[in-house]
Amino acid sequence: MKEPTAVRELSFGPSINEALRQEMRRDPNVIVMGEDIAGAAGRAHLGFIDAWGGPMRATRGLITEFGPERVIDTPISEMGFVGAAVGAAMTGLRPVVEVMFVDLIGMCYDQIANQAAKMHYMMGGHVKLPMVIRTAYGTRGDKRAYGGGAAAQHSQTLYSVLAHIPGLKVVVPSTAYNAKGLTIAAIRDDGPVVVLEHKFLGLQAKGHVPEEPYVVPIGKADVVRQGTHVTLCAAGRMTHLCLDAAQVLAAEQINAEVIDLLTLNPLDEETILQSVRRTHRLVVVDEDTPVCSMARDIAARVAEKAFDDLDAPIKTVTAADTPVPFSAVLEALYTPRVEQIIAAVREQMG
Amino acid sequence: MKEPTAVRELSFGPSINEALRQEMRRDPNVIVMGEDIAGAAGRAHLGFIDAWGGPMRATRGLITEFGPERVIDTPISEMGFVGAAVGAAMTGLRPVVEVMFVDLIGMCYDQIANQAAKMHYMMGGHVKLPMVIRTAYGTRGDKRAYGGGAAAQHSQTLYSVLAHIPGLKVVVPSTAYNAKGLTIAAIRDDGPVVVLEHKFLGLQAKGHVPEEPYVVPIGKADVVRQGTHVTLCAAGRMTHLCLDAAQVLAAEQINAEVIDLLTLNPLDEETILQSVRRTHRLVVVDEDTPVCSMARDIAARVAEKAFDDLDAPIKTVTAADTPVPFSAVLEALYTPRVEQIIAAVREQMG
Amino acid sequence: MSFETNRNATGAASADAEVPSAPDGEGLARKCLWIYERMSLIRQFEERLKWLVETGTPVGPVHFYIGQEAVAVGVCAALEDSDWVASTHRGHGHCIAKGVAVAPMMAELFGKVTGTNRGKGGSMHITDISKNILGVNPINGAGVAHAVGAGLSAKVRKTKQVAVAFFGEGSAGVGTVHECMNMAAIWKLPVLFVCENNRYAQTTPIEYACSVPNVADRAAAYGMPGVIVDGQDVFAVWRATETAVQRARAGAGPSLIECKTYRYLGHHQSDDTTRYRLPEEEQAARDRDCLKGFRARMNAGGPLTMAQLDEIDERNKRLMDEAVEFAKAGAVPEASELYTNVYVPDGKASR
Amino acid sequence: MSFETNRNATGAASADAEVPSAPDGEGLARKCLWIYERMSLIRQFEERLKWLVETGTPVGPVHFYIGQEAVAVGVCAALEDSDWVASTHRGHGHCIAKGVAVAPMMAELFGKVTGTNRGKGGSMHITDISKNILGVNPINGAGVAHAVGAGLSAKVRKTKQVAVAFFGEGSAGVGTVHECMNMAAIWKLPVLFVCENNRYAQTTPIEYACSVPNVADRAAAYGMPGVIVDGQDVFAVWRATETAVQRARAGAGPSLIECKTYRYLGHHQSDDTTRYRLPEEEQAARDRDCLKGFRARMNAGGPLTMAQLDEIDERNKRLMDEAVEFAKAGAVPEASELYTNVYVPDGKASR
Ligand SMILES: Cc1ncc(C[n+]2csc(CCOP(=O)(O)OP(=O)(O)O)c2C)c(N)n1
Ligand SMILES: Cc1ncc(C[n+]2csc(CCOP(=O)(O)OP(=O)(O)O)c2C)c(N)n1
Ligand SMILES: [Mg+2]
Ligand SMILES: [Mg+2]
Repeated sequence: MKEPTAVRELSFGPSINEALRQEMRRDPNVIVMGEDIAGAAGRAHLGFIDAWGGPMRATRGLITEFGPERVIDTPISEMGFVGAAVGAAMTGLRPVVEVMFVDLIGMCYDQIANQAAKMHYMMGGHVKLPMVIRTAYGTRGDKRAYGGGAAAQHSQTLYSVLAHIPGLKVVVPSTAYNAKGLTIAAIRDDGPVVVLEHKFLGLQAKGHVPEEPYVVPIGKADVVRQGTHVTLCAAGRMTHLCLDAAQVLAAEQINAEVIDLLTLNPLDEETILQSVRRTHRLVVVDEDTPVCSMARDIAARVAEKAFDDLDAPIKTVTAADTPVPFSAVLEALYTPRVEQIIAAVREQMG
Repeated sequence: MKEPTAVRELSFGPSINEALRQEMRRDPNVIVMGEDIAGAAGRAHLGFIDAWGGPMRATRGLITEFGPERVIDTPISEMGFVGAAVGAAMTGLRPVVEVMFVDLIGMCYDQIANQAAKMHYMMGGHVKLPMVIRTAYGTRGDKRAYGGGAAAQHSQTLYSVLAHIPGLKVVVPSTAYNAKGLTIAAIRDDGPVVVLEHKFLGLQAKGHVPEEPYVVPIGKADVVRQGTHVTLCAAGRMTHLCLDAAQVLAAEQINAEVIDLLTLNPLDEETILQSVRRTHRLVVVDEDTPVCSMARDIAARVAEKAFDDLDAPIKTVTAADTPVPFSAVLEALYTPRVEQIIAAVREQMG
Repeated sequence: MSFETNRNATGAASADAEVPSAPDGEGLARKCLWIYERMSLIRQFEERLKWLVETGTPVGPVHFYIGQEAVAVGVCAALEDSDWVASTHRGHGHCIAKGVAVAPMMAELFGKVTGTNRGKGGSMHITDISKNILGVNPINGAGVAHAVGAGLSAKVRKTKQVAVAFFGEGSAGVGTVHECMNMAAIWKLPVLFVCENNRYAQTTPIEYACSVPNVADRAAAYGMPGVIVDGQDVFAVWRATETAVQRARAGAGPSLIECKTYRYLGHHQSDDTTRYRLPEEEQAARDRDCLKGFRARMNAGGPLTMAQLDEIDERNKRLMDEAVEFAKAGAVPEASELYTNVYVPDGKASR
Repeated sequence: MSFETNRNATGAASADAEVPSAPDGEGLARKCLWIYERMSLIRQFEERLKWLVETGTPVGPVHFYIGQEAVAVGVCAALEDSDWVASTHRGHGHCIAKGVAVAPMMAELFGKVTGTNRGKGGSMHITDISKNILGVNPINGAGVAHAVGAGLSAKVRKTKQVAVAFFGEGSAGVGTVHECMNMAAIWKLPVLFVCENNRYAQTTPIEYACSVPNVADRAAAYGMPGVIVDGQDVFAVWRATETAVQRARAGAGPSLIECKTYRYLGHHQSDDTTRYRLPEEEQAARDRDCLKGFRARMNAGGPLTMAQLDEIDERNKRLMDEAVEFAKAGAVPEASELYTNVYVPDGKASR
């Protein structure tokens, strides 16, 4: 007997795990590959299998069901295996590769930005490229260095350099629910999709996740809180900061609408514009550093297209324009904070 | 006898060549390295030396003066030699590396964005990193496929993914004069600087270049045309498009100010803001694709900081949000055009 | 008579191959016809393109394959249609050898919608995926990874296909190639690493850029066989490839084949080879021309007559005339094409 | 008595090194003292850090070096202070071996301004450039390129320095390493490629991820000497390094030294080794512990007494007590430090 789906809760990693598992069951051409995504590779004969499962444990257990031919641990060779995924996607597979941390895209940026993203266009539309790149990003930023404190090369958000590239879809789940749905959507998409998974969503992401497979559509933002005075928009863990800010603001009779972007590219401009046309104010919150960021991208689009609707300048709240510092006190200051969002809104209202 | 400096004209490549040569004379720790930057490597004994000199011929002739120990042709190993430049810069040299085309930064993005850009910060300020990365970018975009037509992986602008990275300075010369001055400034800078050199500046860039070494300061934009009705701002070849547009607009009594950004990061926000506070209108022109672009970055900053000064929504004119197409007719449509700038201004004025 | 012109990476060079006797007489004649057809067609395509460039046709940057025809054709002679090939910036020869029609290829270079890539790719991306080509690819080393992916795909889907990665000796310096050889070796993928050693990467000679005399010397670093082949001898290339293909299809893993060859012309259309190569060297290479060599062998008792070869040349000339006509007649893309094919599958860019 | 425990990559293993006799008695005693001081200090640093982690001190992610001490110390025994070292994510041992003081190291892990990097780097960037360390660097393979750059710098500036690139056997899969070995070889740079083969990259065993049994087997692919050394034997490592250093300083180019070693603990502080390693294997490695081995050799006629070694341990224990006190006492960075050191030299971020 199945327990009623309405009450089943999952956290972030397990919901992605379920998405991968269900898609691998549905389609034998779906494979997963990456460093230590199973772990203890080649050691089944010693009784070892499935030793790790990636930083989010999202691939744990897949090898016991699907075997080492479809759950492929790789050497440390990001350019090589992301490139191999491109070739595999051109020849009948639907590879899901894990780049352990988004900070490592510098090792394989050519295969992502020059190859995967452009192949369909360069070939005049004559090839599909159904591949997914999953990667972990973000800081903890709340003064507890445990789990955070990974410093300048293991804590970045960096998604703006992915969203910049035409041809690449970039999605950022914020809850277990949309993580499963976006992952499934990404796998079913016939083009390359990057899925950015925040390392420290923790309890915030936990929630109801239906057992059956479902799709959260790529390219659609989600109005996760309705409001009238100001629009807050964000992605990933920042969405939860916006919700926290909205709650504080509510006590001051400021009624904030919160939009969870979910997809950075192609961006759901319409949902944002519609909201701003009602609220007349926008604060964009972004965990990435500010220069050429999604925050400023969105601000520029809205400032151009809804110029006459704006009652106050659009504010952006982003990470500091610095590398990610190690020290817990600095990391906490580096990362966008609820107070900053609240201050930005108050400034707009006052 | 020297000819009077006032009349000496140089074009783009030779002015960079002179900058490199003079700095190499001044400081024996300045070296240049890259693929085919001299050419015919190791063949002096056969009478071959200096066979190529890079896509802009900017390094031609250096090996005959400075020898193969300071003018170093590399194997095709971008990650390796850009990384070697990082190590060389930490240990007493001032390397100037050439990444043949900006499209190739995907091969070495980790060494640029994770290593060079962050080293000073990660080490708590205890190390300098005097290195320069020179790279060619851009399309011709004027329907003549010769020289253009390099398609999706050899025609990009891509500088937004460099400007995004805190710690990296990014400069874009537009004339032979500022190319020499910015290159010298980049070499003398104690941190990493990327210099983006447009492939097709041609005659537009040619002009008076003093023979003595001089510096065009990094971080300062240049008001290259004064105007009162609208501010146009751009970098590299796009600056010349803005000047062309301004000339056309002048005939309609629209007096455009043109700002040549010169440095993308750190951006000279002040010069732009001051101009917009006078003209009340801004069009940002950018050869890069629009998402998370410099164009939108600048638009967002100005829309926030000069909100009340704006009489019309800020417009951006950018490359199409597509890979660079091969066909000459499409490449011409892909690249920003003077008519688009003019149309954007007219819309703002009307 | 024997195909055995290969030498092991550590072995000594053997004499030129003689005219082959196997497969059986008739099969061999058919194969020789096929080989000559394609070698001659590549040569004619490139000669015609060179003429077009020199007379001012705007075809964008092109990297001529002239001189290296025996490599592409010798390799493809050992492949099935269903096998995969990943190409390089110097890719016209690989495409023709794998069966792409020259008319849409030429139309692509003219930037027409009738081109293989609807005019969106040009020389550096010219491809026909229906011929199982993973792309002509001007990022050095990038295509090697795609071939490894195709090999992985064949293994996972149990299709018995093999995948060939062409790459230049200069591109052997790229880290991706190392990563790929290691991965293909540990997973025993059906991949052939075919290094076209034409001695130069742009103007840089291999003896400067490579730490060992032969790229094939590196095969041992991946525990795979490495052979050196006379890349001017199409039979030698064919036979070496056949051996590697058998090994790959049997599940025994990848091989590295280094073909010693030469590009007659500059790196691209505007490169001046006299700045880095001796005329004697160029002449010596031309003296060992693969087409001439092929003719000489047929003349010396091979299964084809000179008349048959001349007829092929004539036919190819007509094919090239038609290809240029086709290319000229095609329409340039509509403006709207700029925005199509950005995303799969809905085909719309974000504006 | 001899240092000769190396074997060539293709040669057979030799017996454990005996207690060395050269250099002369007094010099040797001093060297042995130095070696034990540093090996013991690394061990104590890491043990103390492990205890701090286990008792809840927030030091961020850490990769313990315990078990591998003989590699870092053996290598640094053959270096001058002016020689360069590029480290990895598992870098505490390299830093201490090269002479970085443990107090500012510990302060760095505590995120204090008194840290080596002013608290901005943490374990994965802990460095003291004044000790000629190019950085602890958690991007696999990245530091290898920095060492090549330092070697190039030494060659251009004619300083006679050598540069050591430490890297794990897992990181040997990274393409950068290939590019770097090739470049160092063709330019005959004074670089030592020191592979610390501890058999695992996270949970991935080398026999899965590497296409040849030994990383040193790849030296031939770059025309450089490759030796395999017992990485538990500090004298063997020292001697092999000395040979490579001589070669490098003589201008004869790079070498590859593969040290067979073992990490006793998990990949990082929260890794569970029982999911991929047999307890017998772990025990066997611990049985060949480099510190125990060193003591045994001194006991069996070496130049140091057990009392001397105990005294060193005691001194190091005090050093570690002081280091933790120092780390605790330091101030956390001011908020303004977030924005300093972004750009060289003006030290200001853009806001
Ligand atoms: C990663 C990368 N680096 C540099 C270039 C510029 N480039 C194009 S072709 C070429 C030389 C390639 O030489 P080789 O691999 O020997 O092939 P060949 O041209 O001889 O066929 C170079 C350096 C590039 N396209 N990609
Ligand atoms: C380029 C890159 N890929 C992946 C990682 C994640 N990662 C960190 S350490 C490690 C294993 C490294 O193994 P090895 O080189 O053997 O060093 P060891 O940890 O054994 O000292 C991996 C995969 C990384 N830091 N950098
Ligand atoms: Mg070549
Ligand atoms: Mg290891």
